[in-house]
Parts: sequence; C-alpha cells; structure tokens
Amino acid sequence: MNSELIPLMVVFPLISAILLNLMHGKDRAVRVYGTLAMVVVIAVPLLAVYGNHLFGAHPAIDTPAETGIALGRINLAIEYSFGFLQRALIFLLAAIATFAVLSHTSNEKRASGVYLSMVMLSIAAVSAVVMANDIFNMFVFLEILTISQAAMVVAKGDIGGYKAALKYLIFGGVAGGAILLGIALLLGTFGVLNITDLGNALSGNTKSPIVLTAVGLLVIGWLFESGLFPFHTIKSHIYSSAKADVAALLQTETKIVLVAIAIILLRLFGGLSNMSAVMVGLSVITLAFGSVMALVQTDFRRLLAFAAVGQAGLVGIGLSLGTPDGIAASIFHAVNDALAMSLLFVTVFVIYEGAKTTEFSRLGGLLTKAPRLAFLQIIGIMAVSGVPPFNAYQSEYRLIGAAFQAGYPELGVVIILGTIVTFVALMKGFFLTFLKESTAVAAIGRPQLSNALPLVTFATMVILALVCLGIGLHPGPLYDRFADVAITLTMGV
Amino acid sequence: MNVDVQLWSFVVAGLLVIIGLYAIAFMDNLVKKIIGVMLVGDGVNLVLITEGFKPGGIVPIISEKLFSSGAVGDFANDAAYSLPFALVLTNIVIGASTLAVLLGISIKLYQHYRSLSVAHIFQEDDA
Amino acid sequence: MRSLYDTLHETLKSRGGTHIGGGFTAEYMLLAFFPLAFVALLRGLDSLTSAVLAILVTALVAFSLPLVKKVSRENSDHFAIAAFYIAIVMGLVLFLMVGGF
Amino acid sequence: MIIEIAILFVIVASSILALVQRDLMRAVIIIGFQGLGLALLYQRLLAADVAITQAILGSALIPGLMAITVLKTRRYQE
Repeated sequence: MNSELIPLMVVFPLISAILLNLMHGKDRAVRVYGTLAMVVVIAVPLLAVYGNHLFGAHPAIDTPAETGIALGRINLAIEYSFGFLQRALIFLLAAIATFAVLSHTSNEKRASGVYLSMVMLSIAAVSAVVMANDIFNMFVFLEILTISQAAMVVAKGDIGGYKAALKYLIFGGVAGGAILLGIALLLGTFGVLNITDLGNALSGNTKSPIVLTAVGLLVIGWLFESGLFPFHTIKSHIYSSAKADVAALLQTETKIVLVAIAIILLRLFGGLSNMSAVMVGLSVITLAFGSVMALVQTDFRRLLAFAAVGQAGLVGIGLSLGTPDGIAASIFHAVNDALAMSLLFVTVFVIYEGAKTTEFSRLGGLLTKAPRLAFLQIIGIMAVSGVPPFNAYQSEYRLIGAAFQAGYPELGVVIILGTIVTFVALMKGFFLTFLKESTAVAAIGRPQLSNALPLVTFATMVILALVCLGIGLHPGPLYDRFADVAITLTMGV
Repeated sequence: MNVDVQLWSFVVAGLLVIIGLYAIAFMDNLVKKIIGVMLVGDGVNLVLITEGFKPGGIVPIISEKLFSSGAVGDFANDAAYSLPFALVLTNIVIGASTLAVLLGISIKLYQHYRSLSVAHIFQEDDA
Repeated sequence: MRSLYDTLHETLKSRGGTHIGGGFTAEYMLLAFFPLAFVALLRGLDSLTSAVLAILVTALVAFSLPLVKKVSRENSDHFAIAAFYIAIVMGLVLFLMVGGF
Repeated sequence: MIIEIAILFVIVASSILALVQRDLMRAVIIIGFQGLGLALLYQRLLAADVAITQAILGSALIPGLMAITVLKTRRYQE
C-alpha cells in the first residue's frame, strides 16, 4: 500500500518549495519547516515499496487499429517506476541535500526561504528524472532542474555566480531545445512517449535517419546535463562559482542525472553502436581534460570542480560501454564519487570560511591549525582517487575490469591514468594548503579553523568519511544489487 | 493555389532554430542572445504543433453539443492530434520562466559591468 | 638546440610561480592521454585511415608543444570559446549519428 | 492557404529584423510581432488552446519583460 508514497517523492518537495517561498522573511518558520521537510524527504524513499505508480490511474489499453501505432498495448498514464536503483539514488540525493539545508540553516544568520525552495525544487526535479518512465516528463524536470541549479548558484551573490548562471542557462536553453526536438521526432514517428512503449516500438527499428537524428539530439542533451566534453567548462564554472555546500549538492545531482538519462538512452537505443562510440569518445575526452585541467588550477575550488567533472567522464565511460558489468560499476562509481567528492567540497568550504580565500598563493601551513580537517581531507582525497580501503577503489577496479572484458583494454589504461592524474592534482591541493610553509595566511588573519568548525559541518564530514570507508570495506550489499539492476536493464536489449 | 502548409511550417521551424543558434553564437549583445534562446524554443514548439496538425481537421476541443448530436465519432476522426499541443503548452511556460531568470541575471550583470556586451563581461576569463 | 625541458620550463615559468610542478605533470599526462584516447576512439576505422589520422595527430601534437598552455586556454571560462566547441560537437554528434562511420 | 504563408513570412522576417536592430527597444517591439504571428499560426494549425497562451506570453509578457530589461540597462547596443 506504501507505493502510494512514490509520487510523494516529487510532490512533497514541490509543495515544500512553494511553502518555503511564501515563508521567506519569517526566519524561524523557514528554519523549522526546512529542517522538518528534510526529515520527510529522507524518510519517504526508505518507506516506499517498490512498484509503479500511474498518474490518474489510467491503465494500459489495447491500441485502436486505426491509430497507426504498431504496439499491442500502450500506456496512457504518466508512469513513475521505483526500484532499488531509484531508492539508492534518491536517498543519496536526499542525504547530501539535507547537509546543504542544515548547513544553511545553522551557519547563516538569516535563513533564506527562496534559497531553500530552490534546493527543494532541485530535489523534486532530480527525483522525477530518476523515476519517470515518460520521456517528456523527464524533459520538463530537466528544465526545472536547470533553472533551480542556476538560482542556487546565483544565491551566493557575487558577480562570478551570475556569469556562470547566465552561461549555464543560455546553453541549457539550447540543450533543452535539442532534447525536446529529439522527443518531438520520436513522438512524430511512433506516437508514444512512455519509455517502455517507445523501447518496444523502437526494437530493431533504429536505422531510419529521423530516429538517428533524435538519438543525436538526445545525446547532446545528455552531454549538457551531465557536464561532459563541450559543456565541461560550463559545469566546472558552475561548481566553482557556487558555495561549497551547493557545489556538493550540484555535483551529486549531476552524477545522478547522468546515470538516469544514460539508462534511458540505453533502454531506448541500447543496440546502437554509433551512439555507444560517441558516448565513449566524449567521456574519454572529458576525463582527460577534466583531470588535466584540475592539475593546472591555482584555486582549490576550481581544482575540485574540474576533478569532479573528470570523474563524471569516468562514470560516463562505463555506462556507454553498455555491458552489464560496465553499467553496474558505473552506477556504483557514481554513488561512491558523489559521496567522496561531497566530503572534499565540504572540507574546502571550511577552508574558505576560515581563510576567506582558496587561492593557493595565499594558503599554506594549515596543518597545525586544523589537524582534524587535514585528516578528513586526506581521507576524501584517498576515497576519490581510488586508494584501497575506500569506496572508489572498489568501483574503479570493477570499472577497469569491465573495460577489459568489453574488449577495450586501452580504456582500462585511460581510466588508470585519469585516476592517477586526479590523485596528483588533489594531493597538490592538499600540499599547497596544509603542508607548504607560508606567511601569507598570517597576513589574512589566522583562521581558527579547528575551533570554529561548526558542529553540523564536522558531523557531516565524519559521517561521509565513515560511509566512504564502510562501502569500501563492504561493497557487496550495494554492488550486487546494482549488478542485478544492470542485468535486468541489458536483458531487453 | 495549393501549398503544403505542414511542409512550410517545418521549414520555418528549422529557420527559427537556425536563426536562434546564430544569435546565440555570434551576437554580442546579451538581449539578442536571449532572443536567440527564445527563437530556438519557438522553433521546437512549431515542430511539435505542426506534428499535431491534420489538414482539413477540426480543433480538438470537445463540446456538449457534439455529445448531444451524437457526432463524437466524427470528432475522433477529424480532430487534430492534441498530445503535442499539451507538450507545447508546458514548454512555452518553461521557456518563459527561463527567459525571465535570464533577463534578471542580465540586469544584474549590467549593473556591475555597465555593459551588455558578452565579450566585455567575460573579458577577464580569457586565460 | 635547446632541450624540450628548457622550453617547457620557461613557458610554464612565465605563467607564475606555483604551477611549474603541476604544469609539468599535466604536460606529460596530456602526452600520454592523446595517443591512448586516439587508439580508443579510432579503433573502429580501417587501418589506412587510422594510420593517416595518427600521423596527423602526432604532427599536430608535436608542433603545438607545450600542450598545457594551449589546452588551458581552450578550456577557459569565456563564453565564445564554450560556444565554439559546443557548436562543433553538436554538429559532429549529429553527423556521426546520421551519417554513420 | 495564402494566410498561413503570409504568417510564416512575417515570423521569419520579424525574427531576422529584430536581430539586426541596433535599437534594442525596437528589437523588442518587433519580437512581439513574431510572438503574435506564432499565435495566429498556432490558431490556423488547429491548436487553439496553445494559441491563447502564446498570444499572451509571446506578444505581451515576454516583450514586456524584455522592455523592462532594456529600460533598466541601455537602449542602444554598444
């Protein structure tokens, strides 16, 4: 009976967004409601049972003969499907979003209702994209996601955020147009929007130029939403212009949306070798440029932003291979990387709060000031770059194995190289921040980093580090179920 | 004179998308770039509307009179395909809200840089 | 004949103090990435085309050393650069999808 | 038939004309005609409900927002 809770994962954040927007200005109400709402947002995906929800309860019907739709049955309602993958991704999103909300309500003097409502809007949008079994519903929520992400970046208030948001929204308009045009072409050809129906209609029918154009347009939309190659500069600009807790949320959302859209593409056009080649190629280029650009940055936030984009390329490689092992390892890596990258973004947030800058030329010698922070950051660095006891090691080595098994040994080498470059870049950041002798920090007022660590931030960092370690020690429960998801996904192809 | 309206609508939709992309890529002024984003959206909307169009059909709005006269079957035969129209309705609203946010951001950028030129605004980002 | 190391060192030094180490690593990593990425991307083609393309890419890389400076300029935040690459990739993706390989 | 062709011509012409203006206020007014043309075209293409929305948004609301932006910034392109 709890499958009634499925639409609540989208509807509740939407209603909360409206309410929080109305409450703006009433500081206490915003704080209390924001915190309580996050409890619900976290609880609902855990309580809901697996199943499908049909909006308006329209059942599937036999296709009338004269409509020209070559399917036995078509689904009339907008359909949300909820399984283990959806539960894991939405819970991950809710956890990171809770941190963003709590850090806002506990660290800011005045809680902003508008900002929290944008966080809620993005939660609703990502949940809907993950669950929607309807390609137009996916598009609508992707557009909402773009707007709310731009608004969250703007919330920081400095001019760099406005510039990044402007670029993001303009190219978001182009990419959204591309997705909708692709949907329009598919709708004009097959007459259905439900992904299951569309997949049935498409099976063995993907060779016509109209369908291929639609695939190309949808792939362009996927590239934008997940920040892959031509859009990687925009994504990294967005991450580094936002506040760090927002950046942690943004990169989590990006990785979840990457996985969700790639799975939709695989369900629709899984057998298409062109598409898989294009996706692998652009993912490899993203990995190369993202991690190499991270090396040459002079600002810790920009370094992390490029490293996050490079890791998204890593996730894209496994998904576009299209084998069950690759898909499972990629989803697993998306989850692990979102957790570990969030940990790193939070540590950099603390440095920024304490030192009021993240330029390497003005940082240094913080190890004696903030030993706890240094310890947590080194855990985050090891977790991101796949050092054995932590979680990304488990997924990266499975990813490399999947690349070898799919017959792309050079991709395995590329993944190893990318991991090494990311590790070197992050260690460079760690060295320049914590170990390098510096007098510059003295000049900007010795930050009392260790003592001033807010409780919420410190607790979040410890929890994230423990989760990274826990998944690294026991990858089985999570990975095996992702593997099941991947096998059922590739069975239909 | 017998012209295929559907074909020419598709052509115009393509032209709108191309003009919009041109404006986004080559126009320096921010307001014109935003107009370009709007034109891309309009072009895509026109594609969808034209897909739903049925030559010689009727508007897909059912009325009580149709029920009472028993002409519902004729209605089902003649009416245009209304699913794309619903999609366009959603997309128009989304496009308008994106546009509003973009215009707000450009006012803010103008107040800081005293200019609407994109080359000027992004000048310092040239590494 | 000056060594490549000196050329690199000078170019990187002109960009400011702390980036020399990172710049060197990035340079060598790019040199390792390019052939690997091309092997991965071009393996579907027949041997003659891929040989010609490999020679072209090698020449392109050899004449544009140090790579890291050019790469970081092309990955900057400027609007026009982003628009340029987006236009190219959009065209390329559609061409590869519809035209096939 | 001839009406639709005329509307299509107006749409393309006004979008091009709007983009070549140096006076941004004039560009905004011309883009209003493009929105109105699209609304009429939607009506002719049997999408009456969409036409109403497009008429309000495309010919009044969006040009209005743009006009406010132009008034708050600068009128002539530099």
